[in-house]
Amino acid sequence: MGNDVLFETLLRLADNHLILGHRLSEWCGHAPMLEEDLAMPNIALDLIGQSRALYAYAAEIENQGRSEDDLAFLRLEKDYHNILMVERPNGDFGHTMLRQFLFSSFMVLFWERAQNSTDKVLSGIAGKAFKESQYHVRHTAEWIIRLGDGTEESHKRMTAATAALAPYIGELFEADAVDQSAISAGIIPRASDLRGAWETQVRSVYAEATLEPILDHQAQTGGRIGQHTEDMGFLLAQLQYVQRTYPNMTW
Amino acid sequence: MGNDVLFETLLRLADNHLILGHRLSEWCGHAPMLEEDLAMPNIALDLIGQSRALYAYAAEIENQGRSEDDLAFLRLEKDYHNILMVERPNGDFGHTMLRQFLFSSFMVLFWERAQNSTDKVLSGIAGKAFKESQYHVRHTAEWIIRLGDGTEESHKRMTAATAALAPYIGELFEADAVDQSAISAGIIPRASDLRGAWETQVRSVYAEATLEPILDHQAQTGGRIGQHTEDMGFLLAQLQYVQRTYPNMTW
Amino acid sequence: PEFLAEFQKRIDREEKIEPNDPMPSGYRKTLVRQIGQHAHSEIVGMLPEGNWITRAPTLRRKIALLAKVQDEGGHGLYLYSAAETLGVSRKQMTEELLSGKAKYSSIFNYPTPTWADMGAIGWLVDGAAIMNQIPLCRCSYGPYARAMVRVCKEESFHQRQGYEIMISLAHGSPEQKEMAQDALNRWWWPSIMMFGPHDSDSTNSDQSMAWKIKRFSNDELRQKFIDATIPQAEYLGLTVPDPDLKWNPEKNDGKGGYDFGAIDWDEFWTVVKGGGKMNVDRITARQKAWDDGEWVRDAALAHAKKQTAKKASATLAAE
Amino acid sequence: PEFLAEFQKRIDREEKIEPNDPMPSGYRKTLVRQIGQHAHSEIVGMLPEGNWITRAPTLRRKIALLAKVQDEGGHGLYLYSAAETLGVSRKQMTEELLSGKAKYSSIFNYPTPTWADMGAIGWLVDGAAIMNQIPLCRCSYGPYARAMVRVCKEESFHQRQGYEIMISLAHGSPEQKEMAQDALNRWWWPSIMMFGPHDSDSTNSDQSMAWKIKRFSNDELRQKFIDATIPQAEYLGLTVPDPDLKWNPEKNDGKGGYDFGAIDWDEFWTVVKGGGKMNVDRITARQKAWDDGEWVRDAALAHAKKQTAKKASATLAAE
Repeated sequence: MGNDVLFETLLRLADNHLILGHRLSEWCGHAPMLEEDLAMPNIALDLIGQSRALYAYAAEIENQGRSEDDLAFLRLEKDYHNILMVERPNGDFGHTMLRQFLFSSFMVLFWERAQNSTDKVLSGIAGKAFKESQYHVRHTAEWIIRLGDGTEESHKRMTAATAALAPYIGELFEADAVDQSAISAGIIPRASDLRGAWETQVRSVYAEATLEPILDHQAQTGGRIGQHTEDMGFLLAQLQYVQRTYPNMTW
Repeated sequence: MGNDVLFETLLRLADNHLILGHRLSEWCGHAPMLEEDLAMPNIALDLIGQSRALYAYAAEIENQGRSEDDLAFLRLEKDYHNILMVERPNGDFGHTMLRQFLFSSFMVLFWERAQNSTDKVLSGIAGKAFKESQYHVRHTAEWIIRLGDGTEESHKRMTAATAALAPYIGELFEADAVDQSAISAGIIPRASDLRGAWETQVRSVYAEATLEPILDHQAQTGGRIGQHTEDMGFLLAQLQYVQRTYPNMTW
Repeated sequence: PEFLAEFQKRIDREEKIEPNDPMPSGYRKTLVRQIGQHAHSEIVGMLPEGNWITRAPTLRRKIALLAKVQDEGGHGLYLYSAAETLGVSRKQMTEELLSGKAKYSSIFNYPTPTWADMGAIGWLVDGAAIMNQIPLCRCSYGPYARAMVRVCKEESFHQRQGYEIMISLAHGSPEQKEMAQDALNRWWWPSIMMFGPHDSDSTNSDQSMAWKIKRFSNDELRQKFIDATIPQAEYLGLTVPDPDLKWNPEKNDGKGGYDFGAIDWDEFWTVVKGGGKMNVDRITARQKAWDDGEWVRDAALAHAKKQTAKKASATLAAE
Repeated sequence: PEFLAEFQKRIDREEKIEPNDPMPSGYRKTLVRQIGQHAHSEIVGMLPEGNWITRAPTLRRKIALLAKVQDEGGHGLYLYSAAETLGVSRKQMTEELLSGKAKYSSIFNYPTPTWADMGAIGWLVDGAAIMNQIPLCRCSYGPYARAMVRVCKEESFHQRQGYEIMISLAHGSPEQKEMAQDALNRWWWPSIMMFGPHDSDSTNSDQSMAWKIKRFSNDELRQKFIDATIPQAEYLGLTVPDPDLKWNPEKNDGKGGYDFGAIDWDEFWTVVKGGGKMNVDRITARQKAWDDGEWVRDAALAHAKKQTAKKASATLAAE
């Protein structure tokens, strides 16, 4: 396995975390209650922090003189390789919580196993991220239950969120040739192996939330190879604004 | 009067039209009815067309090798000298129509007199723009009346729009030292001279629309010298996206 | 049956059928479905290109794009009007679009991630649309045929405009060339699929042919499109993403034409059935515009009623 | 009157007043107003900086900014809790903020057009806030004083962080330096005004001093702030936008200090009364968050009730 597989693997993970952290950070100052104005940035900080560690390591592996910020801010849209779920617009608070719950429920399993990665740096990142993800799952699961089994309106909204996010679940468990190489080399766990545990976890929360699970919807994919939904361009226009407007400066 | 006054005068006019055209173009494909999906782009096309003629002429006057597109796309936020009204977010359809009505009611008077500008190029631009503005006023006035004197809800929304836009009226009639020079040189009409006719026009439409006019609210200003509201940065992030991401190319 | 035969004779004499003429209910139904679908395609088709209006790279391109998207709205309007002559209202058609009952061209369920997509859509999607639409200018139903004459004139302008964007990119910087190639890669096969299933799998085609609603088969039009487009791609210096593409001098009765690879019909049906990247977003955007606009439409109606009432009482008072 | 005298004695002995202690209604009212206003300032203060979270230039800066804005939310939470000990609910305070009945610091009605504003706010606005707040750590009301201890610790971290952003810019490219100077130009006077009207024009100050809610006068704190900040501006190589600024060795009882120009109180009052560039947008943003969040708060409440009912019936069944 060449460094390029490791680099691409780190980049995908980093992009997932940066973009989802970005989306979550859009809520800051606009949450339904002050407690969530603290909780959502908390999660966003964890995600962006994880992305930073991953970009820094990816930059090191690439060894082409690019920095963590070059990777985070100065690529073209097609070179961001995050899954589609994380770039989807926030929707309402319930939609945001459900997206986070679905993602973090996956990541907690992923990071748990990645602690045994043959790559020692990644296994170190995984150790910290695993603990953080546990909190993300706990916090969001509580909201799924509260909102699913809350009022008639909240139940309706959560049902809509369930349907809206269903097409973006499948991509979590995909593996293309790059992933396969990384899995074979013991760098990352095989996502499809995590599906069973993920479903058990998600189904139990949906059940408590009195929500009908839609977990096997036909999957939207393409994120891994940079084929995004139309929302991505607008997200990048903001993310990259300063770096693009004032190139080659130190901030 | 130096060329710098003419340049700055053209730039301010151009920025007003580009930014308002940009805002209006955001509606394209999302209007309340198909007829308005044609009418709003029509007005936006006129506005952006006017801005293009003005930027092209400004670039010529500046004579520093900058093109119309360099002026339109490659300045920093503080170098855009449009009034604040035009950069305000669209709000609902009624808010958009009212903003356009207030602006175009001013511009129709402005362009009418600017046909006699001592600057022959500007007077030519004014001739075309005058005719176009007459349509803008007519179309938007009809909507103000329809919505003001429509349903209870539409009346309420228009009342809210009236209040929301009131602080941005005063800036239309301002004149700083640059404007004074341009006025003295006969390049542009004195905006304050147009206020009477503008108010008569606006009051008559508000009356027919059964709306309470708020025309003398304390004015928000600063646009002329590049001091914008926070929405401007996000607008520019989109406007400049391609030019900033792929510098120095031909499109 | 006697009426049907009589109607067919009119069709065969190339007479135009007009709104008040008697017509078989199948003919009416086919037209309502097809014109409605066509109108919806124009309306939904505003979205993928509308996506770039606020980000167009120059003033000239921004103006051209805005005008183009507006034209598409205009086409929608002609077409809804043509459909209305058959006794179905725009509101009804809109509701069918939003509920998913009525379809629109599947091509608009692909996203437009780059500026080059504005070129590729004009060049390929409008190009394919024109192939489909030119014969419709001679469609047996008068209002539809006349609407299509206007539409086609504008579409061919759009197509040239799109191709011109592609030229700028393909002859531009390496980044721009790559952007153009990437757009061609993504839009080629979906454009090829715009002609619909192979003739052997196409339902309803024969009757539409007989009624002269349709004048060429899907495969005939597809072949014409490919033959016309390959030289354009060559001029751009771009590679059409089909390794099986090959000039075949035997084709088209010896005039020559291109052989091409197998079409991935699974993808086609996936997208038709709602699995495209943008299906949900497209309908969501239209639904939002419709919902957000309700108070405006209600107010316009209420105001019009007030005006009518005022006029009536003024007339009464004057009598 | 006897009670008032007794209360004053406790204050004079520097005893902390606690929630359940008897207190004059004026004391309570003053505190509720001040703590509420302070809490609202933290909450509204999230918006001008929140404006740059999605556009921060590096990962490090993005993380720091996000954490900072989150801290402000945390301060809001401590302060609302301190106010609640005086018998006013967070909901009530929020409604007073939204209705305009309760005020917040006027400084947050200025916009943040550039990244340099993230530096200037940290350096100047947080700097001025700390000057105001450090004495509040010794405020006579216990819960407020304790909340302020936590707030001050974090604020001084924020201030250093802001100043560090200014250093990067002021020592950066010419564009960055210009951006830093422009931010200083815009934030200098509003920061100076944060200390409120001159002592000669300040109402209620004497009573607050006597009650040891306030420990220094507006002008004293303002002078301290200016004296501390000018050397920092000099280190940055930036020009403070006050031509009348001058070192005066006589000031501060001969220790020396800066003379400064006349403050534009008209602007101050304009912004306080709602005429700032962002007043309306700030309240609109808070109102929207509040309205959009209603269904969430309702659902949380409904769910909690269901859980309580379940537990109760479980307990009943178990008996």
